Amino acid sequence: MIDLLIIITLLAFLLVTAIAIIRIHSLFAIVMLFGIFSLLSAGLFVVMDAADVAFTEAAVGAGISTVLMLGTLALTRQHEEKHNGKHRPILPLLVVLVTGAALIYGTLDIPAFGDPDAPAQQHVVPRYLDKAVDETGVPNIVTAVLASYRGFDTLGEVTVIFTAGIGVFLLLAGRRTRHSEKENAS
Amino acid sequence: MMEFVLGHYNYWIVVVLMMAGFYTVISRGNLIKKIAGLNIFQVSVFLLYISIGNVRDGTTPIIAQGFQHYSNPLTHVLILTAIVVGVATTALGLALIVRIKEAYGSIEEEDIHLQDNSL
Amino acid sequence: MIEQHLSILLVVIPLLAAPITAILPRARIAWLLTLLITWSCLLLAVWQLQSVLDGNIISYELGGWAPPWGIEYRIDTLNAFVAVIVAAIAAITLPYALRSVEQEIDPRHIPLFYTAFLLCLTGLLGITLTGDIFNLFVFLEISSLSSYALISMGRQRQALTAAFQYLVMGTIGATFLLIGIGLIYSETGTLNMLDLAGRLPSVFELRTVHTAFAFIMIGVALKLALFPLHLWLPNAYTYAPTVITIFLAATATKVAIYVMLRMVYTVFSIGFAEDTPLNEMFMLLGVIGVLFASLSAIYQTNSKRLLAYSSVAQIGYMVLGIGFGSVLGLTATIVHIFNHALMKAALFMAVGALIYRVGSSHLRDWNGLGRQMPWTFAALVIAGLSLIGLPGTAGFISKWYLVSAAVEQQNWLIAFIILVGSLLAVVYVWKMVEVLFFRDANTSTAETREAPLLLLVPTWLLVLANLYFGFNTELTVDIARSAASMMEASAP
Amino acid sequence: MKNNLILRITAKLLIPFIILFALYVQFHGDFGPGGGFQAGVIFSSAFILYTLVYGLETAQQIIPLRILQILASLGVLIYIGTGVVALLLGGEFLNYSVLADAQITGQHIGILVIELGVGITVASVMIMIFFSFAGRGRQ
Repeated sequence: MIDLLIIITLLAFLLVTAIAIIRIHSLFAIVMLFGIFSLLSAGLFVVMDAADVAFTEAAVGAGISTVLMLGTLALTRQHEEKHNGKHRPILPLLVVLVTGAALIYGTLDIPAFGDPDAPAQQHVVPRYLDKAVDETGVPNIVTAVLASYRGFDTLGEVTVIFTAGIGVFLLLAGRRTRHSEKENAS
Repeated sequence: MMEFVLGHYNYWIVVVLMMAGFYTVISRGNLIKKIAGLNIFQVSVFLLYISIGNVRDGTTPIIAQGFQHYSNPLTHVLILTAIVVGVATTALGLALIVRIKEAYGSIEEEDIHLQDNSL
Repeated sequence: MIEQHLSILLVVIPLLAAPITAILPRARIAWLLTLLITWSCLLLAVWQLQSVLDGNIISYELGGWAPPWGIEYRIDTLNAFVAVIVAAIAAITLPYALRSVEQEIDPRHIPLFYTAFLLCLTGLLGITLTGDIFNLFVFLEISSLSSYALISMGRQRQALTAAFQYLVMGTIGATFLLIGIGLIYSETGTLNMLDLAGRLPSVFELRTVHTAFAFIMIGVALKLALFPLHLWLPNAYTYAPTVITIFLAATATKVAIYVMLRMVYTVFSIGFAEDTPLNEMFMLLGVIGVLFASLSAIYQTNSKRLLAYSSVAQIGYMVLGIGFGSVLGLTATIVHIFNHALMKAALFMAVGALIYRVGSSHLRDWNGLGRQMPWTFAALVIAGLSLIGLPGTAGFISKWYLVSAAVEQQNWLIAFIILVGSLLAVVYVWKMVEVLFFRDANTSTAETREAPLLLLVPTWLLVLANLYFGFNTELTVDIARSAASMMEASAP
Repeated sequence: MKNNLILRITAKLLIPFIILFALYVQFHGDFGPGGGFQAGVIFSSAFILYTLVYGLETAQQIIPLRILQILASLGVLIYIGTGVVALLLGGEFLNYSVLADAQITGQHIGILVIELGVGITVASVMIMIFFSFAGRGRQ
């Protein structure tokens, strides 16, 4: 019961933060609110018994991502989002409403929150919980699955990070290259 | 009915969060705000996965004596990977923003389009 | 020993080479290594295709864990064929890349450029071979992130905005895919495609599964640049470095079509798809895509953008083929995946050779170049004819099967629209030919020399392939037909 | 911030503990939450703190970009290398069980090594990204 209350409270905070991010125009505030959003969801992950995920989200979302966003703000020296009167968000709003409605429709048949008999809990996962310690000797099942059973996904994950490193390095390292202003300059 | 709502309300709030992020991405012209929106969209999807993997009266899946129920470790693994993918995308997107600012002097979509079209 | 590990080696070899090229000091060495890697990938891919041609299915259990607990690589005729296409295009682009990249990319960045190229290749091959739906997402992101970085390396500043636009739309697509995967996972508890195919039918009625299907389709359609979600593609292809345009145009959208086929036919089964308006949607979007994109192509003044719109139109033909829901239609789609890779790579290579000499992709700077660069011009014309679908070229085979599939269902309107699409292609190909051959040369381009051999040879290899596969249809059509019947037969 | 005494001293005190914590997270991932990825991020945060307080040049003297690039590649190579070794020993790619006589020992070695690879790559890429951003500002 206490879990339920914490979850509801945290979700309410998240909602407020998300709406604030949409409405506020100060970019600095947006970045800080995003850090808060990340930290709140990390809290929610803890309550939902996902310690590893919470740990990572706090370090990455509230940590690295926020630092990088602040760095970008410093580099672009722009602190206000420009907002003008002719902004018409009708089409985006429509797209979002349709997508949201489709998702709500989809959740109507989803197994209830916390249901131990849900297919997600009954297929594949039981073997990890029952046998992983014998098969890999690692009591933290998340590590066992991450590093061994689905180790290839993790290799992909490391490759993604490596790719991002290469990409950022290509874009930012070294002296500034001048881009030609005209489309066809050689 | 009450039971149904209790079993699904957090999915619904998560959907609203997702849509808040999605809306920020597609309706705003400021590139940094777009990236922030994209992140909110993604973090909300992480919440969806972790909600799916939650088990009542469960605990973090580190096998120890005295515990019977554990939450779903597979969803945790998937989301760990997804978080990493998310930060990788964010870093690359922000690096692009820095370069766009240098090339165009602006990080507003409208200004950039205006400059490209006036050529 | 190698045969047993073929499928994984195909991904591991470029992945292993990527960090090595990143620390190589010299651009030429990085190029040479990449060249060797792409060629060995092609060799392995052909070998793999041969071992599954007789209907064999290779299953490779990564980490030694049996699916669905571990990740599985599952190779049948279809993905072995797509892997050959990807590897072949990479192998033939690399010789071309040496000069083109040296001209377009800052020399200090060239080793890392090849690293990103290898990562992109790894990602595309990984998507093609995997039998695990989440693993597919991870490799999709590897290929996407490296594409964003590669596109941003273009010389004009628009390359940056094009890459950013692609990044935002691509990430939205990937996130939609992630939502879809999460929803089907919540109803089945598994991520293995084969296991999903077995477990999904019992939950087909659930609204969650319907929503999941819609989100997966939209997510893939964004990556595929299916009309009207194609907005990122023209910019990305126009401003990317030439080599990247060639490679992505010939492979990335093909792999996305493959993912679409795999999702519809293997994961969800055609029986499920037929209960949804999917085929009608594919028909409708395919037809509008063909007409709209072909018309847009006619109005372009930049050759790369013109060909990019033509690519959107070709994607229209491919989904049209899926939309027929018949073996003949699927055969047309699979044949066109192959043929379009050949013709678009050849066209972009010819255009790249012109850009190499005059430094511009604008038609207005190309006046009379065709007479100074006859070999490049001839390559462009033949590949253009293949794009139009003239008999004797590979393009004709695709169109023939598409029209046959329409006629088989007595859908005369679609057959007519396919022909209209070809006529529109005549107009936009002619537009390039007219500028290149029938206009007087500008003073600045009057002395232009023919493109270097290193650019011409790969281009002509592809042009000859366009002619060869126009006459000898046995190879492609047989493979496509057996893949198509296998997909149809997998329906429970 | 370079001349703020309080910041300099606090940073000097904090950084060893952050690195120690990173190492704990790296090698304790089998038993508690954590692993290579989280450890890498924490390790990089120690360096980011150092850079913020002592300046980019000092930080880059300790780890030049070139070294970071090599380390990032090395981490990925360690991971793939483990897979390839398993392959050469007759198992499937990434099948750690063949790395030693007993399955559990093999799995232990495999997981330890690949987590190390993850940690090295993540830490060096994160520092590399931060250096790239920071370096852009001073031009």
